[in-house]
Amino acid sequence: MADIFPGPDIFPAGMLPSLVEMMAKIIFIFTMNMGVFAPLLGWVERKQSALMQDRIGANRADILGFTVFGLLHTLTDAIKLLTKEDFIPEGADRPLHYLAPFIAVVPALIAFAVIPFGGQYDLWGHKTNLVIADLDVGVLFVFAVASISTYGSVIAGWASNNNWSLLGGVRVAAQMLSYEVAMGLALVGIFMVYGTLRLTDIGVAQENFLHWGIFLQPLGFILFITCALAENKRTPFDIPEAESELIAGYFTEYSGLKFAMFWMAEFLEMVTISGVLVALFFGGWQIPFVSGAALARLFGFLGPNLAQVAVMLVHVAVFWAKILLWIFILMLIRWTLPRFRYDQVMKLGWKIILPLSLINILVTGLVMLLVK
Amino acid sequence: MSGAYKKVNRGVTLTLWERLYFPEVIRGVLIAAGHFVPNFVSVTKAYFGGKPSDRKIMTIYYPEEKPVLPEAYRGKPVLVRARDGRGKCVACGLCEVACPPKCISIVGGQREDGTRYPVTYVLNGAVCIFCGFCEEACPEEAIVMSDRYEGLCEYDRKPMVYDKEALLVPEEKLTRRLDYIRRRMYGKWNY
Amino acid sequence: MSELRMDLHTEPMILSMGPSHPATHGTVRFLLKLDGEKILNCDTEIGYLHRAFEKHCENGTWTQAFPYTDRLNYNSAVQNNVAYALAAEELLGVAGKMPERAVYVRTIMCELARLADHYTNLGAATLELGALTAFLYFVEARELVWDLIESVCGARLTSNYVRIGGLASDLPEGFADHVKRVFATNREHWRQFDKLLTKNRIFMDRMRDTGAISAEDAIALGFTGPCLRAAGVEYDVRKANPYLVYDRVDFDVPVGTTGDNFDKYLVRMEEINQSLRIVEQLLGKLPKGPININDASVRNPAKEDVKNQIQSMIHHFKNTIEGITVPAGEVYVPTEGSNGEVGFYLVSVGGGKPWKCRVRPPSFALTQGVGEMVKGAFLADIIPTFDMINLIGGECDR
Amino acid sequence: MADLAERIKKMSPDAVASVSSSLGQECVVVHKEAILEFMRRLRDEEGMLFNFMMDLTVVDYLGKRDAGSRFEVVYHLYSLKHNHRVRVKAPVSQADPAIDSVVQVWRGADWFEREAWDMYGITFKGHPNLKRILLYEEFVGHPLRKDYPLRKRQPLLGPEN
Repeated sequence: MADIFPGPDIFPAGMLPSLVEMMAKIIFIFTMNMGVFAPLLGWVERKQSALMQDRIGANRADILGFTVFGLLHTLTDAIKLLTKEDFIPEGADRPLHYLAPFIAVVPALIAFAVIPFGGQYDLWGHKTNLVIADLDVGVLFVFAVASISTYGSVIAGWASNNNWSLLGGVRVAAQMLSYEVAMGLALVGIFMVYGTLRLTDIGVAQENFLHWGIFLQPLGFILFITCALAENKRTPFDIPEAESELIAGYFTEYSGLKFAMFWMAEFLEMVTISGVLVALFFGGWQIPFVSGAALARLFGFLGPNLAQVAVMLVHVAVFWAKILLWIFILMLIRWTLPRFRYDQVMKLGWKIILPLSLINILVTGLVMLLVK
Repeated sequence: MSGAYKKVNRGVTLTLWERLYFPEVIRGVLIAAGHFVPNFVSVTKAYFGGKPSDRKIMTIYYPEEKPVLPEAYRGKPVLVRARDGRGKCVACGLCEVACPPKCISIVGGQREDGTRYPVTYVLNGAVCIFCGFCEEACPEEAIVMSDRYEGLCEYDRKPMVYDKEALLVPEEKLTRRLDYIRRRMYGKWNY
Repeated sequence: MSELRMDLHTEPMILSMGPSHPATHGTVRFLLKLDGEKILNCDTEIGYLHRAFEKHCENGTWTQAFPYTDRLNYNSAVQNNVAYALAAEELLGVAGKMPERAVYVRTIMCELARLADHYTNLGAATLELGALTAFLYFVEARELVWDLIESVCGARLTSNYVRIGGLASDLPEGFADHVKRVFATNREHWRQFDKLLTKNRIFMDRMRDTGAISAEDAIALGFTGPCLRAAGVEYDVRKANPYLVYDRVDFDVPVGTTGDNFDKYLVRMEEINQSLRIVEQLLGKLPKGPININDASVRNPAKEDVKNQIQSMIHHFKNTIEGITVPAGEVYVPTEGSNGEVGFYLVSVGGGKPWKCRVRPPSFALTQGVGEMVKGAFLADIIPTFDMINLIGGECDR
Repeated sequence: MADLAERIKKMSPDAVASVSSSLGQECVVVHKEAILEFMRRLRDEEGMLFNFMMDLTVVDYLGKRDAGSRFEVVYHLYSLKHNHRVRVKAPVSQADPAIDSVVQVWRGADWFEREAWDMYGITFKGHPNLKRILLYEEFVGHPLRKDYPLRKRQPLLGPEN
């Protein structure tokens, strides 16, 4: 039995408290992402785009007369997508067609395991670290998992036996490959500056405001955002599912629950990307100019343990607030910019962003040498 | 008068600053946010007690708020019922002839006091294109384009064929349109 | 690269960008032969919105043709009404005797219709390139112009406003300051489109050097309107042979240089400004007076006359039942629609029904050029190219 | 402008059957055999330069004229440089409704001629692919002819079974 379980360091003596803590964190992240954020983003996308475009937006679905600003529309979406006929086109590769959405959704969720949504606190003598898996390869894990979701889209495009989805699938493959390379290189600057890949250490290093990633790596930030948008297939890089060209690209032949999966995958990826963005460039759970210790003294009157709980809650709240802010900005970009053409995306990816990220690495190296 | 052919300046040379994609992402986002913030404020203000007119948004909450229709609006054609309860239509058949898609059919008759009236007056609402030619042709101002646009669609065509009873509307309700016709459309000073 | 292609066995993919496709917002079908994303050959198939316009007109009286002319270029219905009315009045020989106010109001409504059409077209183009917010700003500007048209004609789209020998109704009270209010907001919107799109690097990459056509090809294919002017040819019917009161108004006509989509976009954006200018000048000098010709054999007389004078009643009944008796003859009157030259060729053999009522459809000639403009381009280039010629199903298929 | 019609008559007297001008518009009636050569000269002659073929349509004078010239193919031409217009008419008989195609002169005539074939049944000799443009291939008859009844029903198309 022992060889099945991974090494002892994951399960120190007295497994029960750390197991409970692990499960609590997983449940918290799963409910926050899958339960709250995905449906919430459906509503945010509708309401925000409406207000941006001088419209009113969703306000009709109501229970007992309460429309709750249209929030119930996401409920109706869920009901609609669950009850719709789950249609597999004739001539399509049935198992692959069925499998593709799962390959697209699951990685988006897993990638969030590495992102710390809070610092280190000792509650009743038990040190907790608010991250599900505190891997020291941190960011590389995110890239690895993100590239798996590419397979989901490509298989969906190939298995649907439809010219449009085939074109969509080909475009997904080309775009994702070229931008994963660029995304990886864009973040090398951050690793050089903080000297580690472990996201929690980067979070701790960003305690003082001036050490936030965005100030140390502005060019890296711009490149990363562009590649993240391309990874997430959102405008202006949404050429795989360009409505006006390829009808709905690789998920043209999907309906019902499987379509909801692709839709969910897109939102989850957006949350994950905002998470990585906030964790690396905007100080994760840190509040500018207010360090964790200062907060603990502020809540001192509550007694040591409760103070730590209060600080933890504040940090988690700040983290999610930053993520919401970034989702708002990503949505703004989504609605205002026109879409690239296929070859322009490739040209931008290989000819502009890749060389720029290499230059960024060079410059960071030089600056760090001078500083040392 | 002056004014001639003027070259359009396509040479919109992008400064290096604009050649980068990023600045005009910011400009686009700022314009969109410029609409978002005032709308967001005005919607929340209107929601919590403010009047709907506080909203600067273009669209309205349709069933609760109705759009303001201009006088010239051409809705469902209706027969005018005079104050004494009798329809003004004398079954002359001009509207039947003037209607381009031929959706009106009349069978005329005579009352005992010698005045003519339509025994049956059928207007097929499914075929009518709301062009207003019947109103223009009618010498008696008996058929008029009301400003009714709601409840005209049905799930099958039979109820859309209106008979005389479904078309008759008392004159008091149509004064706005009747006086518009006299003032703006077929009045003497228009010639 | 080419020798690699030699032994690589690839055959082109046949793709039908069918009648119901998000980008063909008219109803048109492109049969594409694709080599990967590059278009080898594209032949266009139209006719999905054919409703026998001419057969209808030949079987109705001269006045009953007006609702059918609304449905030609349904984005700018009033322009078709005016074009048909001008041709019919030319045949009747009353073209010169039209009252001043009627001619001014017709020009104003033509320019408002042109505004609505350009807003719709540019909006649809930005929508299909992905900039949804810009689309809705265009739609908002169009909504305000449609309110203006609705307050005058009674309907936003199917205006049915012009009659042979005059107009259906006069301008409502307070029309001038309603126009002032609308144009103020529309100019503000115009600045926002310009800021959002004209210097937008992505928009320019998509529009520049795609769907280009040279001046000679444009003339050979029969292009007219903004697409011809974008190719650098200086031809606008309002300037070449002015009709209505276009010779008493000063306005510029924008002309492009290379004829690609970006030029067509700039030409249409500038034409919006010019139309705003024209309407404001016309409202300034709008004369008082009647809007219908005082000749009962052409235009139905006033309702009181019909009741009181036997002469007017006879004319009213005859015009409605048999239609206006137009003397035998044929005429072709060109006017500048928003897509190009809209000319009506009317043939009359005497009597109340037109013998032939032919409209010269500008988007018919423009759609013919799509196959050439798109050959060798990418699949994604069809979208801006097809948008910028502004195919209107009703006008192209008649 | 009446001299324009005269100049056209002098240009090729054999092709022109008659010349007229009504309501200020020039109109030239031409024999259908000489149409291609005549149109090429109209486009290229120095004084003419009709580089736009604005419209091509057909008028069916059933009952108004004898069968010999029942149809009339009407071309509307416009010259950008001289800013003048002309209407060229070529009568075509009911027995042999065919005329040379002018696609070599103006490429734009391609679709207009296909529509004329579709609606009136006039065949244009030398046209690259003369098939129906507005109606579907299996449509029987030419609807805009005066002898085509208004309420005629077409055979239903459907799967063979």
